[in-house]
Amino acid sequence: MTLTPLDELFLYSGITVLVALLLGRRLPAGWMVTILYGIQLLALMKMAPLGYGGEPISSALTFEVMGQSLSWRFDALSWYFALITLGSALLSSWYACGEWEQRFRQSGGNLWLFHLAMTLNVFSMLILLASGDLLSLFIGWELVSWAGFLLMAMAGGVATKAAMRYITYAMAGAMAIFGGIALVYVSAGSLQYEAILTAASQMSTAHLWMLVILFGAGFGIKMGLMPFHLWQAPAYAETPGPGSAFLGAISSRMGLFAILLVLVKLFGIVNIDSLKIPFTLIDARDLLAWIAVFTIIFPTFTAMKQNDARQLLAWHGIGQGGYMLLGLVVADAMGAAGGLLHVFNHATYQAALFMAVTAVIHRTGTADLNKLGGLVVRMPLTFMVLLVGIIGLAGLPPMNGFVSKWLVYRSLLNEGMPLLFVAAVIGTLGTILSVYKLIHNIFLGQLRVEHDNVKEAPWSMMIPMLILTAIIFITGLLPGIPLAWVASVQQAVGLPVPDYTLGGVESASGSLDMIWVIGVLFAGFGIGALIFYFAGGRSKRVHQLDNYAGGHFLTADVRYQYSDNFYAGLMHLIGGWYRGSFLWLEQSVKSLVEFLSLGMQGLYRRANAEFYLLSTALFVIAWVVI
Amino acid sequence: MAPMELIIELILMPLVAFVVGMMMVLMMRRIAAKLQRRIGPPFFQPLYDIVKLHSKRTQVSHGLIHDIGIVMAMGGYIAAETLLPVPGMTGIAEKGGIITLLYLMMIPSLGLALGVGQCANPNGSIGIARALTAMLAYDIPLVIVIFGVAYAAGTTNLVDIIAVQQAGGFETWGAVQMPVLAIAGLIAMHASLGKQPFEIYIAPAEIATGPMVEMSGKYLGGLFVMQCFQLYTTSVLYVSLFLGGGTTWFDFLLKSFLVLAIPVSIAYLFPRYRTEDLLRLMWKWPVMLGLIGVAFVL
Amino acid sequence: MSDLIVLPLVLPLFGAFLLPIVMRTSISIGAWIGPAILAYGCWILGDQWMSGTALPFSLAIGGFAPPMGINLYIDSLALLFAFAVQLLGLLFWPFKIDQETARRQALMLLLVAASTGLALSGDLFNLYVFYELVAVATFGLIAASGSSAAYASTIRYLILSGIGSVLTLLGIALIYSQTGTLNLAHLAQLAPEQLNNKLGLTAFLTILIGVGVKAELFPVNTWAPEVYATAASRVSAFLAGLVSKLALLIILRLLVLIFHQPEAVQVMLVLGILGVITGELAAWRAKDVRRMLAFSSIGQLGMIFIALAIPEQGGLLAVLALTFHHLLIKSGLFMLADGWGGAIEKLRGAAKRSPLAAAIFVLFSLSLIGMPPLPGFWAKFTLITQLAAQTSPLYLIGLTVFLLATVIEAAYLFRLAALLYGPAAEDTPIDTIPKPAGLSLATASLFGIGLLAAALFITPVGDLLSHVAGQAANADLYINTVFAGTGGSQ
Amino acid sequence: MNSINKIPVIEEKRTNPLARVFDEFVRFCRSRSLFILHYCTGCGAIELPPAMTSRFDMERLGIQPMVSPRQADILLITGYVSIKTLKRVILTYEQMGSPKYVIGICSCTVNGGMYWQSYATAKKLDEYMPVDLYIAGCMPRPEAVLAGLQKLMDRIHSGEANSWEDYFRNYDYYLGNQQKLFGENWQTPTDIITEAKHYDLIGEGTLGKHTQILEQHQKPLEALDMRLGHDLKEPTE
Amino acid sequence: MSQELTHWLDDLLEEIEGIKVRRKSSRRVRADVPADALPALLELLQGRAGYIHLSAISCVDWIEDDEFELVYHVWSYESHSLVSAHIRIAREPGVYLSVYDLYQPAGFFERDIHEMYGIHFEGSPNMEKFILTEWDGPPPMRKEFDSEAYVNEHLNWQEYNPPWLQELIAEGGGVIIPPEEQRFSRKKD
Repeated sequence: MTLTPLDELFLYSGITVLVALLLGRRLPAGWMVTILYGIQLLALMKMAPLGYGGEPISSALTFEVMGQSLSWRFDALSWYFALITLGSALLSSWYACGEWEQRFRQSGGNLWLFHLAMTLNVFSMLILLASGDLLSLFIGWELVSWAGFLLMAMAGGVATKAAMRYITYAMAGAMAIFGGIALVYVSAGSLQYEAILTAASQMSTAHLWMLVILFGAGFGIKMGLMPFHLWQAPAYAETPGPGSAFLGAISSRMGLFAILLVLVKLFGIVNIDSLKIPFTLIDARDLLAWIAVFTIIFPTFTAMKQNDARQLLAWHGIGQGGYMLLGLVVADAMGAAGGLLHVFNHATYQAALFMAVTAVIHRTGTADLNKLGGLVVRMPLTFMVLLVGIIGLAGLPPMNGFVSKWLVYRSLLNEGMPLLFVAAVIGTLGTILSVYKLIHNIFLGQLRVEHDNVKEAPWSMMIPMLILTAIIFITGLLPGIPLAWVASVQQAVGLPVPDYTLGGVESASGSLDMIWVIGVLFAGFGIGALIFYFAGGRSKRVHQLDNYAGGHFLTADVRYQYSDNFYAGLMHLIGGWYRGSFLWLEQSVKSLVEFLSLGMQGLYRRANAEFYLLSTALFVIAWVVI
Repeated sequence: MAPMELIIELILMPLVAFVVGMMMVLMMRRIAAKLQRRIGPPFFQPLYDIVKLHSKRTQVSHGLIHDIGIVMAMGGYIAAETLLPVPGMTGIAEKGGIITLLYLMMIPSLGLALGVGQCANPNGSIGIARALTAMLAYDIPLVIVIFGVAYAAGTTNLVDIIAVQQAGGFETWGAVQMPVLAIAGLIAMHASLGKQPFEIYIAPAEIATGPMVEMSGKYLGGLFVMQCFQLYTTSVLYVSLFLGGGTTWFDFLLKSFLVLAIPVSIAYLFPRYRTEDLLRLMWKWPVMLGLIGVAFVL
Repeated sequence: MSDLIVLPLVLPLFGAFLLPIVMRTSISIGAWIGPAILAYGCWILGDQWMSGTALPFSLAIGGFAPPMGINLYIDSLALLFAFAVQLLGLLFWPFKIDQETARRQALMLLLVAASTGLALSGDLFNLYVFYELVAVATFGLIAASGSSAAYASTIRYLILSGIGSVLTLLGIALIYSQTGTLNLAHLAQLAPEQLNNKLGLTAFLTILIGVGVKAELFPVNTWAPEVYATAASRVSAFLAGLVSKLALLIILRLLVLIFHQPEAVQVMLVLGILGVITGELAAWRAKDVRRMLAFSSIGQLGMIFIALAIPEQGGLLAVLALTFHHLLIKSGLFMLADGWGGAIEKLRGAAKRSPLAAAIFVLFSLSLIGMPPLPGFWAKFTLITQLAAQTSPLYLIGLTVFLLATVIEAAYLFRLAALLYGPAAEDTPIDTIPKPAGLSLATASLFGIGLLAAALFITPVGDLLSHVAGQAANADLYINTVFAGTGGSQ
Repeated sequence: MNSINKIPVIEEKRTNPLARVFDEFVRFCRSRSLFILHYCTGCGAIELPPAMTSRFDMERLGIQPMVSPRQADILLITGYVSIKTLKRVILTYEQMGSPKYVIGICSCTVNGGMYWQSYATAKKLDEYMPVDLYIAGCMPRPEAVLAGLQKLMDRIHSGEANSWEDYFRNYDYYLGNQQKLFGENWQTPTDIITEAKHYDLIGEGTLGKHTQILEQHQKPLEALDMRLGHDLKEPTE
Repeated sequence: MSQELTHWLDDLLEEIEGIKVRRKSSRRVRADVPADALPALLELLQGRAGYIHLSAISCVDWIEDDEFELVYHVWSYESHSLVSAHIRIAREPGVYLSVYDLYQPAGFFERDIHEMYGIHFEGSPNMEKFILTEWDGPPPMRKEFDSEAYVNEHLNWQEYNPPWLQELIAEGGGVIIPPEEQRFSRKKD
């Protein structure tokens, strides 16, 4: 059988898994795996025309099982997501090997299992992305959730607990999807996309409602949408460094890929739009929009309260997921483009941020925001990476985060949804506040005495971070490049396509040209620097203890830094609003199961079993006779 | 828009902004003085202050990020000016709409936040924490107002919004079409100026002027320049959103000074709000007014 | 050649009674008789399967014509079950030599003989006799483990299955009073006229509950956790793995051939759903490995009952898939439980002690939950699609319960897996953590290999199962072969 | 204790006319915009609020009260200066950006005033820091304060008020007096000597025997410069 | 306060032997007590007479008869009256026992007196420097300490003799008491 490019990709990915499995014990395993990721990326590049509107490439490998046929193929949508997956995988594993690897092995971490889990994750994600029909989609989905479980659980202790919680959620999601697939199979006769497409149009609304709920809930759990988001933050935060960078960047976006594939491509936004929730004026699309908006607001403000840098970033991962879904659900040209572009942008700066935080942990040993401070003088490059990352995360002009958020806002503005627009802006402001807390507590303020001889992150960790920063800035300056891929994805999925230029988006009702905006911004910085450096006299650098303290003589042993309970005023007001934010939902389900199992076990303790036998026999006969 | 002409505009607009901004600072201090039955500073006082600050011989810097913070503060506003159309010059307003302008106005406060962070002074950090909370407070009504106006005009491009308002002369002014939104916008603008009732983050008594505690010489001069730009940008934004921008330079300046006079005169009559009260106030009245206004517009 | 089929049934019976005598003379010879017989039985059945003669054929015992005499009906399903009985008997053979060996091995042979009889016999009364024999043999085997708890659970099991047998007898008597015959094929011919009324239904239900005792049907399976927890793990593996399936085979035959009323199916569905709910939830709280496995097998069998409730050929495929999958998994897990018997807490950090056993456990639980490449997923998939195809809401409830059950199953199985791979408890040194014994580990890994093989060659296995299900489903093929063999029906 | 003769250092005029006009303008601006440090050491401070508020209105002279020493130009020493407070006054003085001016209000700063006998107050302020202007009076009225300020503005305008350079040029003299009062290991967080080197304000009186005493026990005060630190050897923990 | 209470107080005070009680006014009582009887008096007042508030301990330096006089001012909230207990201790060892266990505020008063007069109170919680953190000279409040001489020796004066002052002095105005007739240091003898 001829090896199509897709098969090559699978082949290389399989080889990477084998290499990690067999040669994982020896030291250069990290580098070998990284190189293999590079080869996989090259294989993906061979399918580049897909990103620019090419024809889908199908794989030669097909199965015929129990009357179901399984096939795999790559189209623009899967190519786009595969690009992000392989990109973040390559950079995360490059970040892993080198000094971090030795430190991880010394501190008792199981390096072989780590690389194996990463390669399994990538391999299962590629299978999921290439799924040709609903059954192979489900198979890929299960593999991804189990590989994710392996990566999360390997760190032991707290990580295993978080992974256990994750797997219960994931299994619930998988079963919901499994139920949905069964229903679709019954109504559409077969699980091929084409058959479903035709069947979707004439489905009864009740049937369609059932499917939307099942698939929405199933994929929503993986994406960490509002009611099911509790597992994501601890799970991603506890995974060892590069693992959290990889998971944070792409793992929960698989849920978005599946929603895009199933809800948008197969069922089509138009019939989802027609689903009216009885006696309320909102329909399914608004429901999804409101879930997305709540997913933006609550996790962002929970992130603000976190005292651990990784937890803060993980909570933001959930929040940003809300933007992507919001963009997609608005489903006009700009909104969908914004949502999809946000997937790419978020992957870049989330990975950069997690790597920067891991570098800080690598050097200082802690990620607790109250035990750090003033590291900008000792780790300037990591500071620069974190700065670029948080500008991207907050969505401010020079970086790429701004472009995708601008598109989402534009679409909300065009569609005239004020409450959604305002809620999204509240999310952005919340992000700005909490990211400033992140960078202030780690890098600004007084340097602690024990961090005086901290060194900059090693070069093996620094290079991937710098590459990511470059990507963030370039895609911010020239959003046209990713927008081209996004446009081809929109075509593949059947959404309207915006007319994009290299600098941004042209449209009658207000356009964006990032090259001009950034050009003017840097011109402004230039003039500001001119005034500052030439108009003013010379300035002298002073020691951090030479500071105004109301006439008090500052000494090194007294800590002169404000980092604990950072937004006291704000927390004072809204601290009580979202104590557990849906924690009660999870607790209630768990206690219900506990209670029921108690009852059931009581049943089996009954001594007089015979009484049961007779009573059931009589009951059954009576029921039959009458 | 020949490139040469564009370059001139890109240089001229910030300069105009700076001069008008200084005049606005003077007006503010004069109004404050008159309210306290004082004579108030001479005409060129803001200029004297800025020149004196820039002519200081010894200045204290706490590191590269401290300097970059000030540069970003000034540079951010200079860039924001070019997005604000003034009579006769539109700069690059079409290239990015109101949303871009709103974000560009956030960059200076974030640049300043970074600079103050490096000063390693808790007074500064507390000030910045309060400033960002205040930003969270006043930005929500501001965004509601901008949504209302942009939706009414059907575009985010400032030039078109002004054109729409100027089309019908007085009747089609934003304030006339959407009075409720105008009031909400006024309160939000007042808070964004960070003047008296809402200046919790410069509270001299508690946190020694917050962010500006470690700013000597040219750093403080940079912040004074930023203050001029801030006054100019906020008032001109309000004018172009609600009062139909300026057809001629005279009525444009008249409108912006009048618009600025209102919050500034209110400013010196009220004691300072605590952070929670500021949040509660800004999330209660302007947001409600804004939503009602937007409801009308929809 | 076809007459040799009787031997796997007769030889173990003969061996069972011969063994005590031989044992008294010389232990060494006695020890080898049992396995030899079983091996020979496997060989015959395997040869029969390979020779591929026209499979469904009827064998009249002692030359009497079917309606009068007893006949054995061998189709691919029965052959498969019989072969499984012989093979598992061999695998779970109690090799331990002590003074109880003779009795235990004899009982084992008796159990194997009776089970083979159950699988093959074509006559209702004959089925009842073998069912009784199986019951008796199980009492003996459970009691053989000698602990007082075993005795207590055996007594409770004795009472329950005693009542169950009475009910079955009642049902058979009803059928006999209605139709005057006990031969399955003949009954299949007469059923549409005579048994299609209320009385026929009551007969079926009584038999259902009677046999249900052994098949761990909902209300009557309270004996299962005690028995499996206390009996020797080899015995409980054999019981849980195979014998409960044979009881199911009886119900399957009755459903396919004789009873077609919808109420019967609904009752089974309701009881199945209740079985799943109680089984899984009780397993969530179980603190002891064997008890957890017992509850989980109750839950699985509940699922199989749900599958049985699906009328035509599709349902049967799901039943068979689930049955054989559960057979493989449960026997393997019980084999692991041989070493890891006690409280779950004691297993903390067991993976370090025996990584192979932990890996097998994870493989089995993954397949039980339905991880795609493994056969468990395909079994669930067939069941799910069949259930979804039904129209009545009861089936949808069954579907949701089934899905929720899987989630709970995943939770408690992987809670145990996390415990295994977690850090050992502080004070216990590594080598004091329990470890599965050599032999049982070998058998468990054998099952593991079987599972992986099934996963790799899933398509051929799928076709085989659908062929078997197709053959078992059409009743008239059954009738013609039985009567064709002995010249026309009365 | 010979008080050294302070040579009035008048700013030398720059040659080309444009620069001179620019300097003139800068000096004018410096004189017209003064920020007073809101630091009330003694009883004389009560005179300042009336000077700022409506009756006497300092702002018309371009004078504003500022909170932090970094932002201020004028340090008002109002009233007696106890030795304890003198430490904080010197710290604040050194934290101010120059050109900075010190005005001693009330006679206590001139020669100890009514506390002239007290063991706890400093008598002669300009031993410890260069003082531009004294306003005598046991709490001079606001008019006197304003008159003093106007005099200071004229001196700034004419360029005479550069006594702040004197602190750098004769730092050893001032440090000696301070060490005499506060003991040998007296040190302020601001490193005046490196500052003098940085702005090349080193005079012949900057370094002397008192500064040597300071060097011996001075805690390191050089700024934390940004460095990657890859060259540092691994700290031996 | 009614009269009978005052009688009650007098009988109470009589219990301390060697006590001299003088009633300054209806609510002021002065009690002179020998040094070792003070704790007993204070206990009595605090325990049975409700004088629970020690407002101050003051000290007088009688340099001529070489003694320190310590005055303990004790108040009662019920009878709104003050008892000031005067004791005399020798100046030389300058040591006395602390009443911290009876009245906690005494810790500060004793610390202050220790700093100013150099009296050491055993049992007082804290005897370090209190207000004069920069002062390492002798306790300044003692009479033998000549503040002005210290000032002359350590600090120097501002020769403030501007031209306008000289004209004033020339016309006979200016300083009323010329420095020569100043009481102490400027005397030329």
